Amino acid sequence: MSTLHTVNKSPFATGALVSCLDHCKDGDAILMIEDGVYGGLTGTTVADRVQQKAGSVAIFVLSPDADARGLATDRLLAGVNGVDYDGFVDLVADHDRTQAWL
Amino acid sequence: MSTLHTVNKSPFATGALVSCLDHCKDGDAILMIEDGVYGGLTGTTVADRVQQKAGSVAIFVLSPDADARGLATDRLLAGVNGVDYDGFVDLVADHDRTQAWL
Amino acid sequence: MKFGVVISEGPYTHQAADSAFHFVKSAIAKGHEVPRVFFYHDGVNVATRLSVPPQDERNIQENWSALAKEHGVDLVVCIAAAQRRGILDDNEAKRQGKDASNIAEGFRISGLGQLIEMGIQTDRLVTFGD
Amino acid sequence: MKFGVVISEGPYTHQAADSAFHFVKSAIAKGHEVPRVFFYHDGVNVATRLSVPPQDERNIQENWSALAKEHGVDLVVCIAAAQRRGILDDNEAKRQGKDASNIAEGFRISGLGQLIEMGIQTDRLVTFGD
Amino acid sequence: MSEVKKFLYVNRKAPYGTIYALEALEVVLIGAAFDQDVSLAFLDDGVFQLTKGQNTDGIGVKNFSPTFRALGDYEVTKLFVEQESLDERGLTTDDLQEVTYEDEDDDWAEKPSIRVVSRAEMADIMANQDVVLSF
Amino acid sequence: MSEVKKFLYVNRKAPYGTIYALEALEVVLIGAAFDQDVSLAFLDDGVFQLTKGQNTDGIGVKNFSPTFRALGDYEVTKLFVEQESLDERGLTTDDLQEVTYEDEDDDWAEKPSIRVVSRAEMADIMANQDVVLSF
Repeated sequence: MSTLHTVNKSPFATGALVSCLDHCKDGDAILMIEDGVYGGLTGTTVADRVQQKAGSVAIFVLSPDADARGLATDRLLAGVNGVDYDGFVDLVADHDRTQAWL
Repeated sequence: MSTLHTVNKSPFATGALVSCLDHCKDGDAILMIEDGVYGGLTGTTVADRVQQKAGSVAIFVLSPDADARGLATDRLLAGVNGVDYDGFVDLVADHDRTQAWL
Repeated sequence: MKFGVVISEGPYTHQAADSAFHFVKSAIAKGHEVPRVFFYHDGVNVATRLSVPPQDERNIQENWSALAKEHGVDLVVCIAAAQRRGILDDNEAKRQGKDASNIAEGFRISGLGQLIEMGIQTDRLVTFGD
Repeated sequence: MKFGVVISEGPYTHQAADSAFHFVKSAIAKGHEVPRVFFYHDGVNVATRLSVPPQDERNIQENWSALAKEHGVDLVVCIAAAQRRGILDDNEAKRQGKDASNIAEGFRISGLGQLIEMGIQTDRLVTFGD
Repeated sequence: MSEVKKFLYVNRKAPYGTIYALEALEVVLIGAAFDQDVSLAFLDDGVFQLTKGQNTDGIGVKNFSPTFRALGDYEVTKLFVEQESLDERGLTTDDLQEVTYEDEDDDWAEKPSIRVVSRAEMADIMANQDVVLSF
Repeated sequence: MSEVKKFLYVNRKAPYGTIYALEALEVVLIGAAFDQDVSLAFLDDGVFQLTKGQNTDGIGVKNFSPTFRALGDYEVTKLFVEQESLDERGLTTDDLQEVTYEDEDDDWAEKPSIRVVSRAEMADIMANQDVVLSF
């Protein structure tokens, strides 16, 4: 039993990502979409918090959203991987529930 | 020459209040409206930052918004005062410009 | 003093249109002029006459239309923002080949130039948004 | 697998309706079923047929209407949320004494029970909002 | 209906500044008719929805906070409030209104619907649902 | 028009997730016709609007980032970007696209429109305006 969490807000704009990180459980997955993809960047004020979770929680960014915002793959934190919309669909199917952090 | 800054977001939800505090200048005023009124509360994670500014910047909450949210006057930080919509109008008139932190 | 007001969010969803309404009422009551209110972004949705709020809630559109009528406030809806969001007057509906319009009395559709003009011609500009 | 989808924000203003569209297209292409999409909060504004986006932008309403037609997706607009925001079908317009309706083809207005029912009857529920 | 699913309504936003809190409550009220296992979570700014003494006369918006007290009549009796969210906002349970229900399994004794839980407990509650609706 | 006012467009939001950045740019373009003294401020998530390499093909949304490069033609030549906002987001000026204008007072020399300023300088810029439009 595990959860897919979606985060669609920039971690510099709202507290959604931090709240998600504070509530997800080992074995869950987090998918950053829309402005949420900024949470996958290296060298930011939240990078350490994200990196810390990347061991116990699978963390993804939606690549079409990262591309739209000009985020190159080599700027993503280690352990943060890109998926496309098909991958998004698989993540939803592979977890027991989806929780949106709006 | 001084500015009235309006903040309408909860400081726990977005970074608007902190950004406003970081950019306002001595002699400016900050008016917290709508969900922004939570920024005037005592005992919160942002209370110290607000209190620090309260000496050099005049800080207000819009009372009708504070009342709507059940914030009693005795829960407001020292130096944070309530105004009604008429007071809001006066603040706009009394400062050279208004900047909304959306 | 002359105040210009910008409303950037839609009715009911955000408090912006309510806050602006109370502000404008107070400003006028205190002797200031509010020659124009400019509706931008989702603010254009305030202008629909098709809204039917519950009986025990305020009617935001009707409040604005009444205020505009009583005090001669020019309620301008940005045309580009309105087109995206489906707010049309009769002329626009005809021009775009749409079979209905939905703008309410007292609102008029015009260009963004009216926002800049308001910024130039008023003493203060106050924005209500998200 | 059966997916239910909720859209909570209006078109163009937030990316929610776009993200949901790409998600639903992919889900169907991968062999999943998406029996229903529920439009709530400002999401109801996706359903207006009066929207006229610029020529070089996507037409969000038309995209949804076409997807619904092609794949039999039930596009349900919450009646309470729609009334507040001025989204009406012909029946509602008549019932409320309004002189126009604005709902687009493929969308239907119904109650919040359809959202709960979707949660009960699908295997996964995905929300796109603000 | 044979299948009973666990529904969680997640409330993370303050009331009045936006409509999400009110429209979430409208879903809860309608959803109550479906005989599912319903819980409400209040965390982050969602805890502000339950403060007592709300008076909206000055902003011309309907005060919907009394509706929370009616939830017991709809058999919605599990309102989980996160302690850490209260702490961060300078709130205590004394700042929240009382919401109660009558427990039919205990001779209709009046019991509190609001249950303050830790962040870790909230995470457990979230992980134990079939359907999560976020507002 | 005799009076020239100082207009500041404040951009604090990221592009694409919401429409504010795009519709702000539409105001700037129209506003350019009014011969006012125009500046743009990019701070907080607004700095993300100027990143280079934006490719929106995958999300089906129009890429408006090239429009910033056209601003010089509209005599909009002052784009102030806050250093601290870049730092917090792990960005450097190398991550931003080049935006230039031709300076008619300097033999049409091509000059950068983007000027990176400190937070304190940004506060000074904000305090030196007649009209502030926030997006």
